[in-house]
Amino acid sequence: MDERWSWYRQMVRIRRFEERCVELYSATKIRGFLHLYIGEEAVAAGVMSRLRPDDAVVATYRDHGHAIAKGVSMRAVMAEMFGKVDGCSRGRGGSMHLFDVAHGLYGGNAIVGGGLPIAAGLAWADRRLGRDRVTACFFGEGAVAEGEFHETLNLASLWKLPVLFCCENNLYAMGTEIAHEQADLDLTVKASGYALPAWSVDGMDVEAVAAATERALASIRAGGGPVFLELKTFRFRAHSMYDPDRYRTSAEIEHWKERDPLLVLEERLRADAAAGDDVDARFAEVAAEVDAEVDDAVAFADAAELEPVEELTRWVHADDSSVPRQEVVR
Amino acid sequence: MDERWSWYRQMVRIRRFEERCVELYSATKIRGFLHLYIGEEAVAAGVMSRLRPDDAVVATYRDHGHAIAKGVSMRAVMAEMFGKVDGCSRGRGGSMHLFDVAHGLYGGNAIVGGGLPIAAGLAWADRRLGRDRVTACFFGEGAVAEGEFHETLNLASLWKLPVLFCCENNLYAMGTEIAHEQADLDLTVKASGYALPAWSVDGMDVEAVAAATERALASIRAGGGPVFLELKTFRFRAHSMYDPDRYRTSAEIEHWKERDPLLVLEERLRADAAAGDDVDARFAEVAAEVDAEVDDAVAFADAAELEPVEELTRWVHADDSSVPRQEVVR
Amino acid sequence: MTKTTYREALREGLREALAGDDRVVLLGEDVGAYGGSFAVSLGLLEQFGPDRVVDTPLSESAFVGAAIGAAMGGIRPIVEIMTVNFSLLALDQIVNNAATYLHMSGGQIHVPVVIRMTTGAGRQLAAQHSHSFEGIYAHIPGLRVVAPATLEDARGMLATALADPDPVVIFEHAALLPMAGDLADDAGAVDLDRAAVRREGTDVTLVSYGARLHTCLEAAEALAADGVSAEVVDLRTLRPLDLPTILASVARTHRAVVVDEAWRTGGIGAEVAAAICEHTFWDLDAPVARVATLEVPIPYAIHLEAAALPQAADVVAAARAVVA
Amino acid sequence: MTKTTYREALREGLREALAGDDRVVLLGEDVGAYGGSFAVSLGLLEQFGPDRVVDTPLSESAFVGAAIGAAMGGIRPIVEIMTVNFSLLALDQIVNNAATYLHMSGGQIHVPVVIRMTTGAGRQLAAQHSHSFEGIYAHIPGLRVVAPATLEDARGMLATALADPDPVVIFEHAALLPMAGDLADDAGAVDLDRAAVRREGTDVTLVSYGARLHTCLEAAEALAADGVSAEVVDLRTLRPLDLPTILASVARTHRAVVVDEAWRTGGIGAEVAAAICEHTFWDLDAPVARVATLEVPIPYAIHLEAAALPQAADVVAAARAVVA
Ligand SMILES: Cc1ncc(C[n+]2csc(CCOP(=O)(O)OP(=O)(O)O)c2C)c(N)n1
Ligand SMILES: Cc1ncc(C[n+]2csc(CCOP(=O)(O)OP(=O)(O)O)c2C)c(N)n1
Ligand SMILES: [Mg+2]
Ligand SMILES: [Mg+2]
Repeated sequence: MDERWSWYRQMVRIRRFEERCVELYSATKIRGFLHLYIGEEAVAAGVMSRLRPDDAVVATYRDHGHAIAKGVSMRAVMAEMFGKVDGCSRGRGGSMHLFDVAHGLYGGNAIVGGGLPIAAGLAWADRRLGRDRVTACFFGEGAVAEGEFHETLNLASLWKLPVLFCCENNLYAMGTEIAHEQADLDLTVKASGYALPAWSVDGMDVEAVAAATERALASIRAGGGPVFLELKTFRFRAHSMYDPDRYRTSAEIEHWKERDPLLVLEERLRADAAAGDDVDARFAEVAAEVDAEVDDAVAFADAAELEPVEELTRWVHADDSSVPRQEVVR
Repeated sequence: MDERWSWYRQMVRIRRFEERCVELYSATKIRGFLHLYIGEEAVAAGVMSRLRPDDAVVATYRDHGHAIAKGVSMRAVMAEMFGKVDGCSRGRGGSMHLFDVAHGLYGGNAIVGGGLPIAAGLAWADRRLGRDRVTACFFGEGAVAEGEFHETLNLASLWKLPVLFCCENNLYAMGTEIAHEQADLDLTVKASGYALPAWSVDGMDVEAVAAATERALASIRAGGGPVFLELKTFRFRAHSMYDPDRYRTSAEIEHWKERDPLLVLEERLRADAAAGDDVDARFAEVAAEVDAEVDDAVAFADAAELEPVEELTRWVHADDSSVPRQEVVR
Repeated sequence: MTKTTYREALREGLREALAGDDRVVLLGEDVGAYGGSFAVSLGLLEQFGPDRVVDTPLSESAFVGAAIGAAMGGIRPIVEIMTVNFSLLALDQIVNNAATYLHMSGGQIHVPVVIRMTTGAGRQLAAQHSHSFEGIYAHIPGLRVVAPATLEDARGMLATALADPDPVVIFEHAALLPMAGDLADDAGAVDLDRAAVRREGTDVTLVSYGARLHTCLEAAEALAADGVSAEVVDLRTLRPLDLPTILASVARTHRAVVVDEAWRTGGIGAEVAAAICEHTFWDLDAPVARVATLEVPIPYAIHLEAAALPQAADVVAAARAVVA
Repeated sequence: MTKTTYREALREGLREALAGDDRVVLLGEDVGAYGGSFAVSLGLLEQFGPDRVVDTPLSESAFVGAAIGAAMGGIRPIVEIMTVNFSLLALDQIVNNAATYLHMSGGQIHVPVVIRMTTGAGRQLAAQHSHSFEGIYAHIPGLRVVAPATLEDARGMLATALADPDPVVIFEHAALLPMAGDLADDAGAVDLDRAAVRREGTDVTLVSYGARLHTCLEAAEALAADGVSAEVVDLRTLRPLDLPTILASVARTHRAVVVDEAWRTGGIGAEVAAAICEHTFWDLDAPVARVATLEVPIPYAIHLEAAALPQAADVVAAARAVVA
């Protein structure tokens, strides 16, 4: 199963990248809010493995995993978090706003629920322009309580838009557990109220995620309209680097760590191994390769330039707008 | 069945009142937007007949029926629409904003969906203050698409608030038929996604409405949390006096008129009648009494005073606020 | 020349836009079967079909957001919000997404969406249907905000807005819809960059936009009878302000009255007044006066509504005080 | 005197409010188990329990609307919106309901709700977490809008806001949360009606509020070294503006610089500048200057964010130009 190795590599890339981010945050190379995806890697890796390169993705502030799995280079992501002009958003967005349209990444949105209408709109444009493309929209279970969730699922279903709604249910919205957030804990019941297919998936199992995505995409591409996936997962780290994580017990976290998506996959890879295969050596090889990639990204970000301050007022309006650019000097 | 007669009178009161409003609108005594409830009277009459006088109501711009059935005097409602200071909102609100807190009417809200969070809040305050009160919140099926519907039903269900959600499904939101508004036409399915009881009721049958309300109130008062009622009804008139009603066929309207809630009830009253009872005479008697009441309301409204312009800046802030009142003269 | 109305001029602008470019779509609540809540889009569904003239559910945030996303995706949506009052429900999408994506993405994401809405009072619709929140939009970098006050602009601003690479918000004043007049047969796109001097004068500049332009023109007439020559400037574009045109006028007249229908505190009038003072301070012979709506929620009763809104008499009084 | 911080002062204000009146509740996203997104309400859930310190779902419109309804129903909710950026999602409830019900109902419905939110930039949170939309709120009749810039005000404004019969919006500046200093042991309610002169001076008045007050104080220090004596006025209340205090200062100094963190066009600074010009025109020796945030979405990169925000050096430069 070669694909297992490719998923594994992808997930290790996200994990190691973020572990490095933690260090770099402490070293104040990265600032602002930093939301880690550690523990949830199987979701991005699984979904993206079934999207086509030109399919679109709308993500949230917790978007490193999506960017990396969608093909954005680690260099561009790391430089972004360093606030450098070579970052994927020229250092203007930071961790929460990774954009790379060339790779189909229509940004991390930091307003909870704010990306959902955007995803519906992208999909609507695709249909009108006859582009055979699906937009995958990621959001947390906390976002399900927002009005935008409701309005967008209804609209997308009514208009049969090619959107894959990916709800990353990690059981907490910052410090609020899902039981304080949702009247009905089964999110697929709610999603079904919009007359669309809604399935619950083990988000710690990359293969289950990929399989569900494949089924959903087939239905969407066949014109069946949007599909809702609830991806049951857990974040191993605090909500953001600011969060002391007072609201969860270590027992709960440890319990979920037993289902670490990397462990789950490592076990399968071990089981796959033919007698004599040195799986551990391959794990170490992947780790070394990924570490080299992360090192390279950090070196690149470190060496990259800052955007000149004169450029600050560029792209408030398009370059070809008649609106005059402001001078930066006040 | 004395109550049948009392429902009947209530519905006739609303019907005749509004028929007079149409004339008065043409005569430019009433201005602004005027949304008629004609055809939907069984809903307000049925629900209100089971509410207690001190229960609270939050209504929409289509609120004459609710005000009258909740006990607000026709005089106060008519004077409001005439823009007079003796109106229930001192002429400041007009048809869309009837307020009468003494009768538990917390206003017609003219932002579609805007009243739902308010109703939840009233109910929350009641619970915190230990007041045994239910808040009935009315809105159309169009409002079900708004984010406020979703957010409020979730919140009310989570917090088990004493709210009766009354969705007046008249199949159209202005000119938009429900099939263009809702991905799933069965609104109780959607409402059930919030883990609350949700029933569909024949909104043309006042007794069915009253019975469902009674059952719902029992559950709410017992601490069971909110209940959602879908009241299937139809408006016989255009959306508002501005609306040429281009989007419905007369066949559809005629079809629904066969189930005119007044006709439905008249038939039962005829069936109730003992031999020798002159039911028609009683109908005529009700009509005459109601017409007299409407005449009186019109005369009252006509004779009433306008609010002095000097008062215009009163109640921007409370009378005991330290914020100075503005002068009216600019 | 053809006799037409502001409403029809808006409609012809929409018709032309839909006819001229397949990527253009019109969406919003009741733009289709109903014909538009103010009958602006009447007949367009019949002409262009339900794929181009799209009735949306009552979901301001989602359908405005979807229009923003669709613009990002390469089509040219014209999205109608019935009134600016309801637009508060979509404000997050407009401010946090439409206005920021281009800058925040480092120039990658263009959002050529056109957002139309009615604004204004004067029809006894009371406190949830009568307010003038254009100032909120004019505060937001990344947006272009315009307000047609004439038939030409009602007819022509849409085409220019659609050609603009960035989000444009168009405020149509509901009380102007029945305004009738003549329009050139070849009327079409108009620029969005410049304010317009609608009447020349020498003693005082009246600065306004939308329905209150006509209040100012009425006031100027009354002032003329009195020997005061008022110049009337129509802002046309509320963001960015065309300061050169405004300041040139004030440099000539040395006096200004700013008139708008928003509440005075923090309305567009505040910005215009502040900018005039900032730039032409030494040319001014009197402080800039403001005439605005009284700071109350607009009431239903006609005499109260009228008292709340800026009337020609108020403008005349303010202008007289300024030239005194 | 006790050593404390702005954050702790806010917390003590909340604690006192909850302890003093059973009708008071605190609600919002993560005010409870998490301790408040900025740790302001840390420990209050433990002290007052989940009926008084209430975690809400992510539903800004519904929980702010519910707080408004609850205030109508007789309890005294303090509702926290994490940041003003997200408050756009609740703006309809605040503007169309909280601010209008009393007037529109003819005096029947009182809405004594307190709405707290953080505002401001300076922490590299980029374009969806850093904006200063206070001006939108200050435009709305029916609201009272305040912004504590000092420990005393952080500690005391809440009590006064709760005692107010009308809706009050409190803007807490996120960058001030760690600000440390001494607070009187008996610190408590402060008035909400008056602006405060935070430093006296004779040559120029610097008008500001929130975090930018401290920028002005820093600038005043630098100016003093240069022989320019700057008076610094802290607005404190953004609606209604305390014009008498502002105007009295400008009448003394004859020059003013208005400093705020919103975008210049149509921000609160515009209103303050316009009002000063209107009322003290003949006393002014120079046009009122404005120092504001550059009109861009706030970027993440630290050098760009710093360049976008008004800094003490900008205030100094503006003040020098005004007194020149
Ligand atoms: C509209 C809005 N409200 C609040 C916030 C603050 N906030 C950021 S993330 C978050 C929790 C979101 O939880 P969830 O949707 O479950 O996503 P997760 O962080 O768990 O991935 C909150 C409350 C915000 N960014 N936007
Ligand atoms: C937020 C908002 N959007 C749009 C409108 C304009 N509008 C008023 S009533 C209405 C239709 C509402 O339909 P429904 O909820 O079904 O109630 P009905 O009028 O049928 O009773 C619309 C679109 C509004 N008042 N508020
Ligand atoms: Mg979550
Ligand atoms: Mg309806």
